[in-house]
Amino acid sequence: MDFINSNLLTILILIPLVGAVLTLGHQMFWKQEGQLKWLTLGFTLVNFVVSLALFSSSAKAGPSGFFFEQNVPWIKAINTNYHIGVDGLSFWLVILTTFIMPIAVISTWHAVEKKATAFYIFLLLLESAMIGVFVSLDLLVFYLFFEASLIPMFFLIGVWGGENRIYAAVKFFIFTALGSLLMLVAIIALFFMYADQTGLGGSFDLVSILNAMKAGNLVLGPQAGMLLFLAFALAFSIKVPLFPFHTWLPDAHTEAPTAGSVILAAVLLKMGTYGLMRFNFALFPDQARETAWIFITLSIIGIIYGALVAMVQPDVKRLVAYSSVAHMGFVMLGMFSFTEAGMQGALFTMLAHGVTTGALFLLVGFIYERRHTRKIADFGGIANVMPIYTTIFVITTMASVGLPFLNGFVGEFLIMIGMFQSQVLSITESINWNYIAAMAAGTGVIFAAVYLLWMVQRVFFGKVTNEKNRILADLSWREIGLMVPLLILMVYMGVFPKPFLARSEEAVKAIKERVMHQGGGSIEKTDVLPNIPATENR
Amino acid sequence: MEQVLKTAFPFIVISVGILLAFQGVLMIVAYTVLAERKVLGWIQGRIGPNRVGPWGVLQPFADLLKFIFKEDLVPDKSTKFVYFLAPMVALTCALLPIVVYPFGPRIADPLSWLVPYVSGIAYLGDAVVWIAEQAKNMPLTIARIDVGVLFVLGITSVGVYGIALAGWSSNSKYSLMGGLRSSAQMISYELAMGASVIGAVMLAGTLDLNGIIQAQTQSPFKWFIIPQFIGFIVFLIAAFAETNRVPFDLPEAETELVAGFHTEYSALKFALFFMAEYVNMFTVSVMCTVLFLGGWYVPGLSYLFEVGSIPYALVSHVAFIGKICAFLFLYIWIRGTLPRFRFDQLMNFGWKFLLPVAIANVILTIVVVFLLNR
Amino acid sequence: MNTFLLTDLITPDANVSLILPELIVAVTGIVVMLYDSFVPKQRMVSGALSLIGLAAAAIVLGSMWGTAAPTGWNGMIAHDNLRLGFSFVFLFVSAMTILVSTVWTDREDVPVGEYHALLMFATFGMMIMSAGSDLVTIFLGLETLSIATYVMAGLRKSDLKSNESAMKYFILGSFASAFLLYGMALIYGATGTTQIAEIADKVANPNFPGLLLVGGAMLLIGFGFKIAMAPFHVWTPDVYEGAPTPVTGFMAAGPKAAAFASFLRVFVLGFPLVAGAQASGYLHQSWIGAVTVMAMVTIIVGNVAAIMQDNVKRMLAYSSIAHAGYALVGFVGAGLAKSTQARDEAIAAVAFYMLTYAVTNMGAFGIVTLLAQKNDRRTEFEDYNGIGFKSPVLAFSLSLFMLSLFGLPLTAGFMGKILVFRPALESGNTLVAALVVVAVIGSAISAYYYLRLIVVMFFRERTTSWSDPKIPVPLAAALIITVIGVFYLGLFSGGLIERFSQPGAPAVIAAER
Amino acid sequence: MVGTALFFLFAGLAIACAISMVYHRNPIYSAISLVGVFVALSCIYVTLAAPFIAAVQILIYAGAIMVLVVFVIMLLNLDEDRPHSRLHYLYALGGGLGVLLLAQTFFIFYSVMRAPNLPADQTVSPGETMSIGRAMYTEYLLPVEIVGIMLLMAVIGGVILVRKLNAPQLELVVEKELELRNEEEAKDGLGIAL
Amino acid sequence: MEPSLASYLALSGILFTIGCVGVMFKRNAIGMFMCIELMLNAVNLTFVAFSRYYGDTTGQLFVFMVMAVAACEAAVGLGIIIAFFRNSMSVDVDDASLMRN
Repeated sequence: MDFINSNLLTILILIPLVGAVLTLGHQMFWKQEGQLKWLTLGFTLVNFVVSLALFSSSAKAGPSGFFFEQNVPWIKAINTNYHIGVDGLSFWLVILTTFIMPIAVISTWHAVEKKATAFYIFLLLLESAMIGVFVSLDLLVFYLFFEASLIPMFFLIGVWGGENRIYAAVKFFIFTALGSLLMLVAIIALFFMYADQTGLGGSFDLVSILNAMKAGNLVLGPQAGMLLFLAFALAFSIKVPLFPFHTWLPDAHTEAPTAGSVILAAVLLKMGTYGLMRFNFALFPDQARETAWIFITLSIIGIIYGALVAMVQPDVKRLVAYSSVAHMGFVMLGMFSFTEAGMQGALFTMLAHGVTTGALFLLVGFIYERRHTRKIADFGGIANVMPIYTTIFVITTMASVGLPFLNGFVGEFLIMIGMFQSQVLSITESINWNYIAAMAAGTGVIFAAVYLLWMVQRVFFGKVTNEKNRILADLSWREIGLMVPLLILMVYMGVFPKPFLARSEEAVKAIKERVMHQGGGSIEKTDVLPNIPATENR
Repeated sequence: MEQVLKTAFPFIVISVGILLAFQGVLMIVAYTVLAERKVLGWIQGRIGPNRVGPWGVLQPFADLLKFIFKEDLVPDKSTKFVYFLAPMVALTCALLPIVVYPFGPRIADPLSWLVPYVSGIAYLGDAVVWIAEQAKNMPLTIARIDVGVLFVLGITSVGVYGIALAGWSSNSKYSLMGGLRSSAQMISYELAMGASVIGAVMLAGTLDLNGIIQAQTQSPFKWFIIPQFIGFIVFLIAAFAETNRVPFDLPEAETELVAGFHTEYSALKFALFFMAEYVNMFTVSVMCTVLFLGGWYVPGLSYLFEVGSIPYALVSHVAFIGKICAFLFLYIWIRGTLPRFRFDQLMNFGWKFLLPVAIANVILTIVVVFLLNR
Repeated sequence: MNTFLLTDLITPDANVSLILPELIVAVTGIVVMLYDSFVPKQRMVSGALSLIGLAAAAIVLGSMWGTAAPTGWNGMIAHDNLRLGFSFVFLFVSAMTILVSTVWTDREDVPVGEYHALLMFATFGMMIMSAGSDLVTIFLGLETLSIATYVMAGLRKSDLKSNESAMKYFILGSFASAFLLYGMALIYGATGTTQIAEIADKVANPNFPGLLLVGGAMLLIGFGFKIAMAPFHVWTPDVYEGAPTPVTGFMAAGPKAAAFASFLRVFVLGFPLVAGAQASGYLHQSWIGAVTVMAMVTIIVGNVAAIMQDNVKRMLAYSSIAHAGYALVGFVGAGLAKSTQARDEAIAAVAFYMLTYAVTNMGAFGIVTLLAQKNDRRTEFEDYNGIGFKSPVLAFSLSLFMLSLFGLPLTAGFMGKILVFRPALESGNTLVAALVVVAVIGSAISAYYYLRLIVVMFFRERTTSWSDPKIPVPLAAALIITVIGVFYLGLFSGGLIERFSQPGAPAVIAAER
Repeated sequence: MVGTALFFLFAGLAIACAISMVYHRNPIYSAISLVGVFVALSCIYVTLAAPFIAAVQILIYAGAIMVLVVFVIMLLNLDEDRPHSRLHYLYALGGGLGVLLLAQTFFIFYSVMRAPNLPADQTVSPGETMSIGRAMYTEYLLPVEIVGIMLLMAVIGGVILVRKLNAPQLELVVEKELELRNEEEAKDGLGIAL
Repeated sequence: MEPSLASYLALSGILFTIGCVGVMFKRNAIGMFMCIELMLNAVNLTFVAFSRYYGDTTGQLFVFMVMAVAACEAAVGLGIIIAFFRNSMSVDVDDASLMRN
């Protein structure tokens, strides 16, 4: 037990890796491609089961407040350590990753015809890298996993994608790589600032850097701090994607195979928001506060823009992709409100979006497998032919819209509350910008309802216009089985959000405190707002 | 005035020396030509030239006159400048090494016997005294340089240009072939020659020609022909090849190439080439003598005359010329007896036999010298 | 007059054990050549012999690591981490070249004995370059290397491209050598010595300060040519494209690293900043500035030009230019290092970078060699269309190498870049920081063309027929080594880096004259 | 006085020959001019008290290298260069470089003239064979060994490059066949199908 | 009276310049090679002049090594030129443009 407690995260990272190697070996020696999906499914399921051990109550926080912490020296020359651990921020994201992977694998049961071996290997490698991203506490190790997750996705889109896959894959890669390279420079710069100011030699360790900052041993100058912050923020904003950097997302989503889209939506996008919270807020609280208005503005633009563009998309998948842009805008908004409610909401929305949008992409995938088209115009009246499919689709859409008692609602509601409470935007006598921001975001919800429901209406209801649609088979047991856990989660998260929120409470509080209490520039204003709980004023 | 004279004096001496030496060498060369014809005739049971002068002694001068008065033909499409340059280069390079050869031992005091005779005469007396003082310890060398062996080898290697350029500039197939062959041959055998010299140089411990001779004095058993016999043989063979003599006279193989590189040359320009060849023979012989036969050293002569006295020098000098003549005779003798190589045989012989042998000789010498000096 | 010099000769300061690795390599070359001349029809033995020689040299080299510096050869040889680290790289490159080129030598009927002998001599030259602590040894090592490489570039005699490549390489290479030599002459004139250590002492107070500056500039041009630093890179693409593929791989990895070794030795160790001395301040400032600017240009030119190439070898050539630029980042860092230890670490970083580049590059060229077919026919991007899943082993390995060249984390390339950027940033110089930013942007650009090859291989469909080429055993060995190497250097390079930066011996052994 | 006169004589000769070498389009003229430069330089070395280097200069440059060059020119039977203009940027580049180097020469001249010019010590003669030989086999032993290896390598290289191909014409015909065979062999290869 | 060090250096610089310009102006590979040889010789002169100035053998030894290198370069370089000539029947470097794109 002790062994597992101390090595659980490493095991989580390694299981898919071992799976990938075994898959390769299996194929080399037995050449039975049909068995590979079982093998892969097995590994992802095992990983999921193992990841449930994270719930174990016997776990104790490590010296730096992280659970399942592990800190092993890696390359001494540059003083980088293999330092991993989970806390409230990353806990659910890890579970989400291991949860979504088996579903993604099952979704590809019949879809992948060519080069199946490589496909499964890339899926497994991707899982490994994603888990690594969420658990690493060393900046360099984080960067390593962050970049490493690119390659499998790049191949997934490029080889198994649609018509325009090459363009989409390259665009995806270059956008993300460009951002993260700048982050690398920032990481190295941080390393030297640490070395310079503490005199302990450089370090990539997040915990040490944070401790030094808290103790006042490491003080970033305003200019340097801003540059570093921007470098980090750019990398994550591209990944999220924030409004002006979002153009890779629709392309990548549209061209990716179903499993790829699911993973992309469910997990990869969360890396950006996770990174912002974990690194940007923690390392550069002052800069985060100062620039919050920019991010809030951009997220609002993103929400509205995403919704508007989604409305006119002729392609279902593209529509869902733009809805992702809007939803991630919400997440960003919540985070940059710097209130407990807002950030909790953001975290919750990340999970909810993962489940819902993943499910939506799966559903689009199902119909694509049957009709080999995703044009809204090609459908119509599907409800008559595929009742089960329609039911599931409508429920999922509702979750995405944010209907109460489904998961989408909780997160968005919390975010709005957070925004109303927020104190990051300047509040003058006449205009309370927070309210305006919150209301603007609120219109996003309405837009979301409009475009999603309109799409549902066009696709599922009315008469069957296209003859080809008459003979469509309804969902198979496999597909239903695939959707059921997701549906259960949607409802469960909508009704009992408490356990999800409880896990992250501590971490969010800590971050919030760090952001709002450093530097002290805006502390006075807290008194102006009556509805802030007293605990947050400490 | 006096200052100018004093400054100019060394140049005057050197000029006089050069003139004397060149004159002497050219005379020897001229008579080598005659001797060759005579000796060849003798070997082949003929008489040889005997019309001009008693026993044909004036034949060389007759030949010279003939060359001078012949019509000078220049091929139409030749590269004129190079065409004219080539024979001059050939002869110059052949003559240049003479400058560094020691023709005899040092004379301790060559001119002081003159001083009493002119003691009363104004100007002349003083001048002679001064000159006698200057001339003390006079070497019988025009220019003593530290690196005589290298100088000779260097100049010899430059000699290839004359032949190569002549062949190229005549704009004739045969000339070109001859020129190419000849340069290839000379480049190839130069290596063996250089390698064969190293042994002697190592034994002497100097590159100075006079120093090499000095190292061989005291006894004829110290002549390098004995410890360096392999080197000597290699040098000799390479010397034949370097001078394009039979059996290595491929460049001018009449049956194949008409006359080789000088097919298109006539009259005085041909004479220059002709002379260059014989001067080369002479210089190579000198080199061989210096390196392997003790140069001007005559065994036992120091018992007869005092070292450094004039007669000692004279006898030594004559002996030196004698040794050279012996070599020249060898050249002629071999020309009379041996047939010509084929070109591929020549190259194979040079690269695959002569050069390895020469190198082996060097290594052997190193080992022996090392062991002896432990 | 008859003096036998041997008796009164000073005993030469010959310490064979100091140059044992170099000696082993050179002797191997001679042995290979002799073996080949007596047993002419062999195809494998000379390669095996060379490999054994290289391995022996590597073992000896390893045993010399961290030992106290023996002296010898009157300060012609330095025994320090610069020499050891780089020599290791050269031995590796050479061994890989032998493994990789078996495909090619068999295919094109190359005279193997001579080829391997030349390779050994080239390796010898490289090792001398990194070990030489006197301008003479550096120059001779460089020329030994260059001359061997000229010949190797022209080994495909029946092909005009190869001839052309050799000729351009020869002319521009000797041209560069002339500049280098002029620089050396002027440095000698300015300081009165050719030993690096003495130059370093003398730099503060040279006899002719002006000459020092001019000499430094000329040396910069000369070395710039050799490492293909812009604007002296013009020869690289043509030469790399025309040369036989394994030789191109060798040229991109080995000689470039060797030139870096000497470049480091002469500039970083020879022209240090001496506090308070005006002349050395000028010199130091000028060369740092010049190299920084040139490195920026190099990175930009290399990457931008590589994007426009349609030939894989040419693309790799431009990419190698860009990589020289990245290595120069570490070079500048070494030049600006504030302490001896920092300098040693920076030098080690450059050596390590060269090692990562060598590993990646040799692997990539191995595959390109195999795919190229006779006469290097298949070297265009189009020829790689859709081979991804038809030759998966080759294609995935090649992709891995491309990603490593790009600098993807977890691969060797990333570790190399991190290490060279580190000293540069540590220096705290604004211009150098800008250089790092340029380097980062450059690597972002490079993603495009490295990915292009992957895209072509995996995402395109093949229109013409393709048969998966058979991978001969030596090449398979090379691929396994390089693939493992890429991961090993990317993940567990800690120990190796420490070895490389071990300060062990004093930088240069000064000779008592 | 005499030294200066000799220097200017040979320097003038060297420069004139050098210019003539660059100017002439006929390679043979260029080669002859270059030999002229070498000889002039050799004479200058003598005035610089370096007889050994002077002799070696003649022996190696004039006697070996240039002979080889002339030999090759004759062998290839080269004519004059074609007169029409080449890539213009190269002329511009050459001109620019020339001006730059000339400026550099002036700089060198100026900076050396300005520096205190201690007269050469006449008593030591570094150029004598004895001292050169001594240095060569003590201090410079390693470089000499390296040179040995380099020469060996150059021999090998030269031979490989110039040696005639076995059957250059046939190769084109055989090539296709070989390729076919290669491709057949490839089918039962080591390739691992993923 | 001897000419000063500066004048030797000037001569060497001028020769180097001529050689360098020659490399740019020549079209003929052999001509370029000869220009490079001229440059090497100019450098040799610098070495010898400094050797004289410092009364030191270093410079002359360096020259000796340079000469050896030049010989090697000549052997290999002319070999390369001949190989090129065999395939293209020209030694004009401007004809060597197979790979310009």
